Amino acid sequence: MSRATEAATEAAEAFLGEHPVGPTSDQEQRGARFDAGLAIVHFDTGSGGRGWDAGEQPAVDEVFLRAGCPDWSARNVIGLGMAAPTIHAHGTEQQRRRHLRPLFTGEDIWCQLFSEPGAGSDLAALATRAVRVEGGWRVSGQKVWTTLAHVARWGLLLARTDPEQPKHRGLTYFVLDMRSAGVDVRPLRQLTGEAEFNEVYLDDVFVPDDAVLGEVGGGWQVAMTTLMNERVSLGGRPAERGSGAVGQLVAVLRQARAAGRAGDAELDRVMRLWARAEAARLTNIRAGEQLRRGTPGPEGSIAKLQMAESNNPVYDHSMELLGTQALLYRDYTETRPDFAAVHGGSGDVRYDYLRSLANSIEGGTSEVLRTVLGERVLGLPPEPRPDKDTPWASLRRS
Amino acid sequence: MSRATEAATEAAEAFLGEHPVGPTSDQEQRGARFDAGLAIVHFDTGSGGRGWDAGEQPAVDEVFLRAGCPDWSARNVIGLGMAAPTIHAHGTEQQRRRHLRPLFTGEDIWCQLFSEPGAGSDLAALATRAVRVEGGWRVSGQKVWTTLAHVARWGLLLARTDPEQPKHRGLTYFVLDMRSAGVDVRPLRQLTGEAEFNEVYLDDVFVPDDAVLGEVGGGWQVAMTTLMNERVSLGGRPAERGSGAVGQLVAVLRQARAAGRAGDAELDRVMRLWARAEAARLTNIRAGEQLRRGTPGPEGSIAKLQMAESNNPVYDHSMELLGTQALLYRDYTETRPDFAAVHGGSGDVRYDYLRSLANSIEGGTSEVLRTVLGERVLGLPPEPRPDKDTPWASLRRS
Amino acid sequence: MSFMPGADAEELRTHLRKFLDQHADRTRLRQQLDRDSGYDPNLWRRAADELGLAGLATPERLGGSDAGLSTLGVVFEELGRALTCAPYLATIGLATSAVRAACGAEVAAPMLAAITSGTVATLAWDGEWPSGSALRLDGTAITGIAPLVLDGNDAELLLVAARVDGGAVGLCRVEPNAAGLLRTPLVTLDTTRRMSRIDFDAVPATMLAEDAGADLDHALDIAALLLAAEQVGGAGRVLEMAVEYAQSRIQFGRPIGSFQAVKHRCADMLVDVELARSLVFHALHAADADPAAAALESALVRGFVSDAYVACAAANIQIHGGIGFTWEHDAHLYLKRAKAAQALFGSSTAARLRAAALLGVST
Amino acid sequence: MSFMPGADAEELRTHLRKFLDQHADRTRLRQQLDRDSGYDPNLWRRAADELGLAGLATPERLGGSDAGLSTLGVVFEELGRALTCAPYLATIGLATSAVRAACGAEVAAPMLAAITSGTVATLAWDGEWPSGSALRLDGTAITGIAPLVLDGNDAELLLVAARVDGGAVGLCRVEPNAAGLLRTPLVTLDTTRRMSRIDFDAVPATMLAEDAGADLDHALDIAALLLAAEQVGGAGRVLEMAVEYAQSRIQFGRPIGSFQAVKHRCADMLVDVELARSLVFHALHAADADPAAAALESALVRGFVSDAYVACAAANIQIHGGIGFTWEHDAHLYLKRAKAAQALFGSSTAARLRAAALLGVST
Repeated sequence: MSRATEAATEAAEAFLGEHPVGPTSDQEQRGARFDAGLAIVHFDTGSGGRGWDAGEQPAVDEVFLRAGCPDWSARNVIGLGMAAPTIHAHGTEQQRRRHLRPLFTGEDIWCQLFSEPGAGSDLAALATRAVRVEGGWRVSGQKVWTTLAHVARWGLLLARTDPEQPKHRGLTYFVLDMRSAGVDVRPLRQLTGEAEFNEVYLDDVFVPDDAVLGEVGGGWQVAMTTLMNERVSLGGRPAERGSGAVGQLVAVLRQARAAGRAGDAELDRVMRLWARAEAARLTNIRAGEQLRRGTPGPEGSIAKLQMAESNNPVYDHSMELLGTQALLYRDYTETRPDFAAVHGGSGDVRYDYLRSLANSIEGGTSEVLRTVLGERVLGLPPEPRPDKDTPWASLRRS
Repeated sequence: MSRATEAATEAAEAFLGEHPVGPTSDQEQRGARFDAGLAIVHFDTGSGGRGWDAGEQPAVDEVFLRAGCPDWSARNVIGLGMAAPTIHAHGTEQQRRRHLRPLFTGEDIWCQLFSEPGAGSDLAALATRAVRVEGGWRVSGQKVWTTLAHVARWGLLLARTDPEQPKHRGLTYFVLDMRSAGVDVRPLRQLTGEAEFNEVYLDDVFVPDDAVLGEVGGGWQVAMTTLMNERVSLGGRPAERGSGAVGQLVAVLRQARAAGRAGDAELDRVMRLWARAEAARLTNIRAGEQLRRGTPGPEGSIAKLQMAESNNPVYDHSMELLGTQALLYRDYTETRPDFAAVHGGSGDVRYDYLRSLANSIEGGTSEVLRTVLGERVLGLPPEPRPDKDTPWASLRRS
Repeated sequence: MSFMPGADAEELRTHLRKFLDQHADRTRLRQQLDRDSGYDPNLWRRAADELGLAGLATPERLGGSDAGLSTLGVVFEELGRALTCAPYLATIGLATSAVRAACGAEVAAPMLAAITSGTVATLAWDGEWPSGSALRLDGTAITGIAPLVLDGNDAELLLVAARVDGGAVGLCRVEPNAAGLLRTPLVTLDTTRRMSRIDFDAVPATMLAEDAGADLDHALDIAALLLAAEQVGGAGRVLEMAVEYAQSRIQFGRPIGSFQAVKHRCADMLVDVELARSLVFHALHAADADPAAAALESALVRGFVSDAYVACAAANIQIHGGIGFTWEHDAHLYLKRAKAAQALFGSSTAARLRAAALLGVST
Repeated sequence: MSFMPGADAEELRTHLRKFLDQHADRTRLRQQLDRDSGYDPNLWRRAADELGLAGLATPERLGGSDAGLSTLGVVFEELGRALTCAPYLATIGLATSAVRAACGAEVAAPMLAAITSGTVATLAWDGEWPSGSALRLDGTAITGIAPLVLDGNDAELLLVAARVDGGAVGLCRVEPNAAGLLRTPLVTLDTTRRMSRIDFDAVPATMLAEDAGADLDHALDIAALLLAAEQVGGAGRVLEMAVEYAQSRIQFGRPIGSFQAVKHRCADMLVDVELARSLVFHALHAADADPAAAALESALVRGFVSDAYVACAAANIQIHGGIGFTWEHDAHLYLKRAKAAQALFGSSTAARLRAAALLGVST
C-alpha cells in the first residue's frame, strides 16, 4: 500500500472515529463525510473532496463499506457515476454547491436524459428542442431509456438549441428539475417484465438560465464527460476471481454435473467462458491502475466491450445447463426497481439471461465500441461521414 | 429421373457405344464428344452442346466418368469453368469455333488474368492498360493469383482501355495468347511451400482486335459472366454426406480417441463442425436444383460463403486432434502443381490446414460475399460509394 | 428428387400464411397471451375445418390427409414464423405421432378422428425420454408427477407414458377431469407456449399400448423434427424483422443496414437460416422415406437449428437496439420462443453427442 | 501492487526491442530460416553478453540476474514479437527451469553458469509430461526415443527425463556426442523453431536428480507460461501488421481499415491481445509470488492465449488478403508459430479441462 493510500485510509478511519455508524442517519453521516472531503476525494475542497489522486477513492470507500455504511452506487448510479463528475468539471460554483452535497447524501437521485427514440447510437442527432425565452429556455421532446427517472429529483438533459448548426455543435447541456411542469415520466417495460427504464416526455418545460451546464452550444463537450464516466461505471469495479456471472455459471454447472446432465463438453465450454471473463476482470483492474496513474489507456474500453459481449454468452450457457428449468420463469409481473443492476447477479439465471441481452446495447452498442477501439485506439481511418458537417436540420433521420 | 435426364443418359451411353473408351486417345475421344454435342449440353449445337437444359449436364458427365473417362475439371478448371461459358455467352462465332473445342479436349489450358496487386476485392480498380495501336492493342501491367498460368495456352484478360471513365466502364475483355512476346509468367510461392499460383507480367504485349471478347469498354459485363461461374465452380459439386474435409476430421478424431487424446469436448466440437458442413452440402444441392429449374436463388452464394468459412475451422480443429503431429510438416520444397485443389483433400491435414487459410480470400473474400448477400439478396442499402462514378484516373488507389 | 417441399406443400403454405395473417396477427397474439388458455379455440377449429390442419397427420380413411412430414414441416415453419399460440406441437407433433407409432389401428382410430376434428391432445411423461418415464401404472391407476407437460391444461385427450407394474413403459390414456389428477399451469419463459405440471395420484387409466417405449421415443424424435421446422420459421421471421428495421432505421445520416457491422450480421443470419432450412427439410424428407432415420436425423438437426434460432433472435434484438429490448416490441417473444425451444427436448450438446453415437463417430 | 511488469522490466523491453530491431530484423530472420542450425550463435552470445539474456533465470551468485518470471515474460513477449529464431524457450524456459526446480545447488551451479554464459540447453522426454517419460534409465544408460525435442540438434547441454530402473523419473544429463545417441532434425510446421527426434541406444548418462518428476512437470508449467508470453508478443505484432496494412491498403477508393468489417475485426484482435496480456502477466506475477500457483495458472492461460494467437494470426492473413498467403510475406511465419505453439505443450482443450480440475470446478 502506498503512503498516500495509507494516509487516505487513516483519514477515513479518523472520520469514522468521530462520526461512527449508528448514532446519526445514513444521510446525515454522508453529509458529514461530504463536508469532511471524504466523499469523492479527487474533487476540490468544499466540493466533497480533498484534491487527492482519484486512485485513493477505493481505499476510502473500503473503510466506509467495512464499517457498515450502505453502498449507494446502484441506488444513485447516475448521480454518483455521471452527474457528480460532470457538475464538478463543468458546473459553476453555485451549481456545485447546489447539487453535489444532496447528490452524495442520497437526498437527490439523478437520471440522464440523453437517448431518444431517434437518437441511440447516433446520440448527437437528438431532436429535443430548447428554445430561448425570457430568463431561460422552453424544452420539448421525448427521452427514452431513462434509468431511475421515476425516483429522480434531477436530470442531466441534452437538448438542441441551434438546429442550423451541424449536429455536434448545436447542443446545450442542462440540469433539469424533474418536478418542473411539463415533465411526464412513463414506465418503459422491458422483456424481463420489469420497467427498469422510463420514457420521459418534455412538453414546453421551462428551464432557467442558471440550469445551463457549460456553454450554450457546448453541450456535446459536456456530454463527453458524462459518457466517459458511464463507460467506467458500466465497466464495473474489480471483482474477485470466479465471482459474478461466471460464479453463477459454475454453480449451475455443478448442479448439472451432479444430475448427470453435463460432461466434458459442457465443462470445456464453461472453462472457455471462465477464462475470458477472468481476462476481462484482470483487464478491468489494469484499466483502474492506469486511471490511478493518470495514464488512462485503452484497457477501459477493451474491458467494457468484453464485459458487454461476454455476459450474455455466460448466461446463455447457464441456461443450457439449467436443463428443463430454463423453460420456466420466475414472474413477468411488471415491477419498477429503484436501483440499477446491469450485469446480472439477481440469483436467478433466467432473469439474468434476459437482462444480459441489453448489455451489448446499453452504454454504447458493441458495434459503436468496436468502432471507437478501431479508430481512437488503433488509429484506423473513419468511414466517410457526410452527416458530420451538415446542418442538423438538413440531416436524414429516423 | 426426369424424361429429359433419361434421354441425356441414353444419348451419352449411345455415344460411348460408338466411341468406347480405349481405342482412341482421351483427347480424340473428347473431341468426338464435343462434336456430338455432349460436351457442355446447354451450349448451342456446333459449340459442343445441344441446347439442352444445363440441369442435364451432371447425368451426362456421370455416364462418362463411370465409363472411365478422366475428369478434367481440376486440370483445366478455368477453361471449363469460366472461359467456356464466357466465350459461349459473349464470343463471336469465330471465337467460339477457335477456342471451345481445344478447350474441351484439354489441348488448351486456360488461365484468368483479372486480379492485380492493387485490385483484389476491388477488381474494377485494375490498372493494366491496353492502348489502341494499328490492328489491335498494346497491353502492359501486372496480374497476380493466376492459377495454371505456367501451363496455360490462353488467358482471360481484363484491361483498362479508357482511364477517364469511371472504373467499371473503361474496361475491355481480351483473350490473350500466353505465347505472345512480352508475357512473363513467374511462380508465386504460397505459405504451403507450393507455387500453385503465378504472377504474370505483361510488357507491351500485342493483342489483335479479334481477341476482344464483347464490346470495347464493356469488359466489366463480360467479366461478370466469368465471375458468376467462378462462384459456382468454387462452391463445389455435391459431395456425399460426411465426405471431404469433415471426413478427414472424423478420421483424425477416431485416431485421437483411440490414443486417449479426445473426449466429449472434442466430440462435441467435431459434431458442430460436421452439422454445419452437412448443412452447407445440402444447401449446395439446393443451389444446384434451383439452377436446374432455371430459378437461381441465393442458395449458391450462401453455400459459397459457408464453404469459404467452414473449411478452415474444420482443418484447424483437425490440427488440434493431431496432437504433436501438428508440429511437423511434410515438405516445404517449392513445387508447381498443374491442377487446382481448393478445398483440401490432399490427405495431409497439415497441408490442407495451411491451404484452407486462402478459402476465405480466393474467389471473393468472405467480407465481399457478405456484402453481396446483404445487398443483393436481403436488399440492404449500399454504403456511400463515391468511387463508383469518379473517373478511374482520379481515384485513390493502393 | 428434391428434398425441399413440393408444389402442394408450398400451396398449403400460401393458404396458411394468409389465414394466419388474417386471423392470428400481432394484435390477437398479444390478446391471447393475456388469457388463461394457451390457444384460441375458434381459430383452432377454423384451422381444422378450413385448412384441415388438425388432420394432416391422420390417415385418409379417418378423415385426415396423411400429408407426410415434409408438408407438416411447412405448416410448422409457418406457425413458427407467425409465432402462433396453439397446441399444435403437443397435438400433432407429439400426441398424434405417439398414437400412430404405438397403437394398433382400432385403438388409434377414435383418437385420431377426434384430433382431426379439433380435439387438443398431449403426451405426459416424467424424464428425458418417454421410454424412461418415471410415472407408474400400478394395476389400472397412474401415480407420479409429470413436471412439464406441453399444453397440459388445455389438453382434452391426455396420453401418458407410464411404467407398467415396474416393467416396460406403456401408453395410457386418462380423463383430464379424473379424480386424483391435478393440473397446474406454470409460468413459462416462452409465454406463447404453455406448460403444466400434472400430479397423478392413483388416476384411473386406460391402456392403449403395452411395451410402447421405443415407439414413444420415435414419436418424440418426430416431434423434435417438427419443432425444428417451427424453429426455422421463427428464425426466418426474425431475419425479416432485422432486415426491415435495418432498412428503415437511420443513424449517422444513413440506414443502419448500410453499415457493414449490421449488413454482415444480417448476412450471417441469412446463412444460418438457410443452412437450418436445408438440414430440417432434408431430415423430414429422409424420415418420410424411412422412419428409422428419424432418430439420427432429429439428433443431427436439433443442435444446429436450436442454436441458430437463438443466435438469430438475439441478433435481431441487437440490431433493433433498445427498442428490441422492450416488452412492446415482438423481438423478445421470438427470443423466448427460441430459447425455450432449445431447452424443450434436451440440450443441443446432448443432441450432438447422440448424433455422434448414432453416426458411429464416437466409437 | 500491479501485476503488470514494472519499470525495470519495461526498460529491459526497450533495450531488447532495439537490439532485435538492429540484429534480428526481417532479412536476417529469412537468412536464418535457410540455415541448418536453428539460431545465430553470434546473436545468441551478444544477447547473453550485452543484455544478460541467458542469465535472467540464473541466481545472482552464479552470474545471473534472477530477474523473476514477470521480467522473463517481457523478454519472451519481445522475442515472440520479433519472431526471433533462438533456443530461448528450450534453454531458459525448459532447461533452466528444470535444473533450478530439480537439482541441488551444487549440482545446478555449473550448468546454470554455463547457460548464463551462452550454452544452449534443452530437456528431452517421451510423453505428455516429463513425470510420465517413457525413456528408461537402466543402470547408467538411457534407452528409448524422445520424438520431439526442442532445439535438440543445437543443444550443447542435453538434459533427459528418464524412468530410473522402472521406478520414479529422474533428471539426467547426456553428452550430445555420446555413443548411441542419434539426433535427427525434423521438418517443423513452424520453421522458426527447430525440433529433433532423439534416439537413445544405451547412452551413458549422469544422474542429476532422482525422483524429479514433479519438479520437471513444474518446469514444464513455467516453460508453458513463458511460451504464453511469447504468444502474446506474436499476437500483438500481427495486430500491428494488420492495422498498418489496413491503414495503407486502398480498395474502393478508401483505406480498407475504414470499412467496419476490417475495423471491427482489428478491434476484436485488440481485445484478444490485451485480454491475453492481462492473463499472462497476472499468471507470471502469481507464479513469481507462489511457485505452487504455476500449475493452475499455466493451465488457465494456455487455452485462451494459444487460441487467441492463432485467431489473430489467421485474421492478419485474412486482412492482408492474397498477399498474406504468400511465402514472401511474414504473415504466415506468425501463423505457423502460433499454430505450433498451440500444439507444443498439449492442446487448449486439455489445458482447460486441467484448469477445471485444479480449480475444483469439475468435481
